[in-house]
Amino acid sequence: MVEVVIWGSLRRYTDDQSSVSVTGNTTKAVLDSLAKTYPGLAPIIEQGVSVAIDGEVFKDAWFTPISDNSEVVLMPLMVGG
Amino acid sequence: MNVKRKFKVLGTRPVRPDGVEKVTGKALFGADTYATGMLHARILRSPHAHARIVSIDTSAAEALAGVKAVITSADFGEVDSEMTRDTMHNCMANGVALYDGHAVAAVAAISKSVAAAALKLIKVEYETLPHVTDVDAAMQPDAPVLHANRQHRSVVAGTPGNVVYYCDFGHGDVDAGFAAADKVIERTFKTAATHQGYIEPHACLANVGSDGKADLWCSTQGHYNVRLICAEIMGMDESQLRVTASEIGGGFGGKTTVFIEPVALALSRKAGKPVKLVMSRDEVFRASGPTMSASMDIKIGMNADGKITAGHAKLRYQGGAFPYQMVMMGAMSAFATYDLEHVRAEGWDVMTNRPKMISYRAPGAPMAVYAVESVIGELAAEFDLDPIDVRILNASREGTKSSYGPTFKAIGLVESLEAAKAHPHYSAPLGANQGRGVSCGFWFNFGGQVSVSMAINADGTVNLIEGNPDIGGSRASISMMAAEELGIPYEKIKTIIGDTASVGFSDVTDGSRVTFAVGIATINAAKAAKAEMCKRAAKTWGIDVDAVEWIDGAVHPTGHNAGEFPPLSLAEIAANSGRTGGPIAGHHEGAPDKAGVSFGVHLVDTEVDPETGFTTVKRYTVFQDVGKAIHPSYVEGQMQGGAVQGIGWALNEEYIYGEDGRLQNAGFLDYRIPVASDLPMIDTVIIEVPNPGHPFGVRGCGETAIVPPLAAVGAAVCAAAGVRLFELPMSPPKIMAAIDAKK
Amino acid sequence: MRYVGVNSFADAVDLMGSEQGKCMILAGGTDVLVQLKLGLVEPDLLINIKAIPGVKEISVSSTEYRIGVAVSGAELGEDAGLKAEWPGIVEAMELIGSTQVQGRATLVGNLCNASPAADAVPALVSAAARVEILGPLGRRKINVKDVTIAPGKTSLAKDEIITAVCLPRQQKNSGDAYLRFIPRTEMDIAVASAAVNLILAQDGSVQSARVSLGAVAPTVLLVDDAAKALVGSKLDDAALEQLSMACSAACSPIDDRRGTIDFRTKTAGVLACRAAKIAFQRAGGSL
Amino acid sequence: MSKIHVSTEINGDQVEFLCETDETLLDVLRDQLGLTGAKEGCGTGDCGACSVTVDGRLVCSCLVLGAEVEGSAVTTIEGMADGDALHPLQRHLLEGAALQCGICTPGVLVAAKALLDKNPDPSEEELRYWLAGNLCRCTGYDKIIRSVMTAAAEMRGEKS
Repeated sequence: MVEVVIWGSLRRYTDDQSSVSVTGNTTKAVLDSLAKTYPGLAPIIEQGVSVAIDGEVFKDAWFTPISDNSEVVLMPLMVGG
Repeated sequence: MNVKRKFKVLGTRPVRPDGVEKVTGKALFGADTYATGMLHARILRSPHAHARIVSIDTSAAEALAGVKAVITSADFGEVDSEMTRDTMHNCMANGVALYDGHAVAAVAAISKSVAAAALKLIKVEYETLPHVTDVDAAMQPDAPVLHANRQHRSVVAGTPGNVVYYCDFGHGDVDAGFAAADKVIERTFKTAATHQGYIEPHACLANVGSDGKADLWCSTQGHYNVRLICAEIMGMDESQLRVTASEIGGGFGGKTTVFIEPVALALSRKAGKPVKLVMSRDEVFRASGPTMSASMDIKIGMNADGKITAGHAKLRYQGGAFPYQMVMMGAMSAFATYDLEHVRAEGWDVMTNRPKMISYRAPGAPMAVYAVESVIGELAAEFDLDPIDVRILNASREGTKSSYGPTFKAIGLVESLEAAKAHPHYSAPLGANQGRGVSCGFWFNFGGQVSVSMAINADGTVNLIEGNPDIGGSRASISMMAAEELGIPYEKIKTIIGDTASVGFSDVTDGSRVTFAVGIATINAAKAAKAEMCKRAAKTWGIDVDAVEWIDGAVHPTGHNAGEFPPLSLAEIAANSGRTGGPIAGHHEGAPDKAGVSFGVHLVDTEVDPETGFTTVKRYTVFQDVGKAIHPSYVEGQMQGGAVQGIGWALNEEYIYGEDGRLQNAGFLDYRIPVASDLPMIDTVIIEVPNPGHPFGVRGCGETAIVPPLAAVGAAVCAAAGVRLFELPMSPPKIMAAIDAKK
Repeated sequence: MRYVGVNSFADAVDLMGSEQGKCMILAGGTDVLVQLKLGLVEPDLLINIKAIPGVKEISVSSTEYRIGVAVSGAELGEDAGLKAEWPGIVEAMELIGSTQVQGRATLVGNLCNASPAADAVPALVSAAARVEILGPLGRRKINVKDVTIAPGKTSLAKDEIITAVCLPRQQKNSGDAYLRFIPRTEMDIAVASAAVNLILAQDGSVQSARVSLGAVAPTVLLVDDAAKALVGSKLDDAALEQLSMACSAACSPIDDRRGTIDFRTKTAGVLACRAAKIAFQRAGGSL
Repeated sequence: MSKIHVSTEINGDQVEFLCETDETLLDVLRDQLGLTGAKEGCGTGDCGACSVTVDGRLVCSCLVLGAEVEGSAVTTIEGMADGDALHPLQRHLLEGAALQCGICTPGVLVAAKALLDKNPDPSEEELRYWLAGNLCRCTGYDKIIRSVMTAAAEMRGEKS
């Protein structure tokens, strides 16, 4: 299981948990199980999110490997100038 | 990865490849191209902040001799995606004019003067509606709502309709943190909307053929993005629309979307001729994206030793006439510079009757960091602590769990703070009415999609095509990285920006990503070309490819073949490429991540005239971790330019709206960007803590520099004037009002 | 819009008189072209007066300087004699716009644009400058002070044209100065401004003074009470305090994108004191 | 609307053109004569990107009517280099990385040259005030000022 940290305003879709455990060994797999387990997150994930894995931010990248002891943080899709 | 490696090209300061064209006036920017039979277009804009468009009568304009096309929103079709539909309706109002300057119709005519005359013949009947331009007013339950039912699901039920997005970041228990503090300060701040202020107005030349194919030349930070949006709006296949990015006269985020391109395309399609459309400066201010204005509550607790116990930010951003999501960038940045046990940042994005915001250099971060850093400065002063010491004590470092979630890898904030503290600037004496300010700043930096194609020419030179417009010297840094990787002189590389038909997709030039992402693609393209050249050399020598290696621009035999054959240089292999298997090239398409966050520290001295409130910036030094400076001059240039945009934001730049909801300062006369005589030299100290995510250690550097100046200048002005200010810009009337209030 | 270049002021007056539509004069053009660009004016006839003989000249007699209407700010600043005698006027003119604008902008243009914030006008008023006007009935001379009657409006008839600015020769032991406040160091319109012209008596005290203020009322003010505050003094603190109060009392500014009523009112007093000190030292006084 | 015939000299060449009465010199240079080095950043004399000289005097070409340059001598950025040899100002701005986007660069160069023609040894303050009408949004002016000062020193024959 991978522990995923959820940002505050999404916690209402995760029964107010700040982090949740889901299965998956890639970002895509983890996001899919997040959306499945917590359907409220599905539209957010569909819109596009970033995932920080062990401190490095990945923007909408499906196949980045994730191991069970990785630090995984869900983040909004970001823009810059 | 070998970040300690000795570089031959990186770190030198060669002349940029596009330089001669730019100093001789030959470089072609957005408005510098002309087509045979070209028409000139103009846009009619709403004089009202909010008005229903009852009717538009274009018949008189159409009847004017020389007018070839007139369009309104009726000339645009339906689009599926909500985002693109908003963009289209921002380019041309759909039934309701949502802000002063919103486009309502456009004409194309045989000359500029005919186009201008035609505009006057278009009769628009408006029914004015109540308007709102202030963020706090727009959040009131009785405020006029710009678009019904457009709230993002993040918004808590019952929130007034202009609030379109809500976010909440952080960890720990801020209430417990405040309870444990020796002192808690809570302040409310306001910052004005500012404009990116690029000197080149938006400009394009569109040519839609009768066969449905189209060419578009435009000034943009991302021509693939322009293609994506315009193809959808025009109902075209992407392959049928070729977009070429002109030289770009500044963008700073403001050219990451479209404002006029769909209009020019629609006019060209209707007229059957090429159409040139160039914004006037007045239009740039009224109808292209400024950044957000903000209203913010900041609460921070600190112990007497300077340790921050908790921080809580509430950010309310005003972003104009359409739904958007940008406050999250501010909420994530607000406390990113500090290692906090208890931290929370909430944000609300709010619609108003103003032009739709678009990214401006580290969008969302400068105002949030201004507010947080101002309170930290006030707390440090409260305990009589050195402001840099307090920041070092609390600074984020490798292993810090950031305020937005992830744990930082190697970062250079402490190094930047220590460099600032040790710098002679920090200990230099101050004169009468002078004050010193310091602030940290942070930006994420991105990677993203990128394509690079590299051809090794038979004469040993290299052509490189990439897909990101060169906004500040990136052709130079890309050429340098190619030269470094290939082991050939910089002068042998020619880098060009390809159009959308000549190289693969590339994301917009934003997020300080180009040197990082295009750099990685360039290195990988070079590696592919080198691998091919190794094969050719091995074949030439009749040995196995595993028995050769690439060293310093040449293939060498290795192992038991070492010394058996004289090495073959890139030029020698290239010269025979026609005989050894054909042209040699390398390419790379990818989406590199791990861009590496960047931190900076700014130090500034100001002098405030106690009788007029006039502020002079006396001395300014920028310290920034850039990972690895590829071309140090252009890195310094980013640091200097960002600092000066921040100075403008802090002191004089602002969108000023009247009671009527109309913009009162749509020109460089009264939208006051810094001029040469306002400034001292901007000193720079480059800190290099390599980004572990890049082969050369590169971090993005373009955006971070605009984040610290607001609070640094704010602290310096407050110290010089002996007052506290909580609002930007700190224009002279505001400074004098504070000084008078203190008396 | 029709465009005509004329070779004499008389031709200009004839054209202006016979024009049925709106007529504008092109001297420097730095206001007219901006207004055309922004669509603020739509003249039917534009008369270029730069080819009229003498308009680019500055002449000096024993009683006055006569400055041609097409003399640019840059040219004014290059006249060493004028600059030495009326530094406040030259500096005021040179504050207008950029170096590029200085290559074109003229004193008379600044005056006829009739902005309350015109930089050259307070300095001209404090110098008691006059303008020479030609109309169908002949020539007349009026004080610069009487040219502007409201923002954007002058007292000239439709068929009258200014033909020169006449500056008296500056007296011995006299000096002038002009200061304005802008939020930046350059490229802005005055938020408030003050010009002071002083003549000192033998004993070094102020014998007579003229103080004028810009951007704090619909037209440039000549503030008699401010002058009175200075006369007889050597600019001691009390006199300066009185000067400042008199100036602030005379102000009736507006709140707008460039400044507030309160800020303009106070700043006018501050600027008057600072300008007075400069003028005093230029007149040979010591502070 | 009848156009006005104008004969003038541009960068040393005799040139004739027809212009509308309200057409600016900037529009004539760009739209008719193919000289797009002068840029329109504002059209109101506030940014300096359209700087040229008319009879040796530095002006914004957006504030000059095309009709006004009859019989004048105009110089633009296109006339600055001597064939392939860059003017020292051009060379030093390049070497000093004094341009990022480059849109203000032609105007800055024309203005800086006008200053050095008049005053070969300006102070930093004089230079900053002279260039106050040339807006640059990218560089913070630092490298522009340094490069012009270096070029001026070289033009005076001083060793750098």
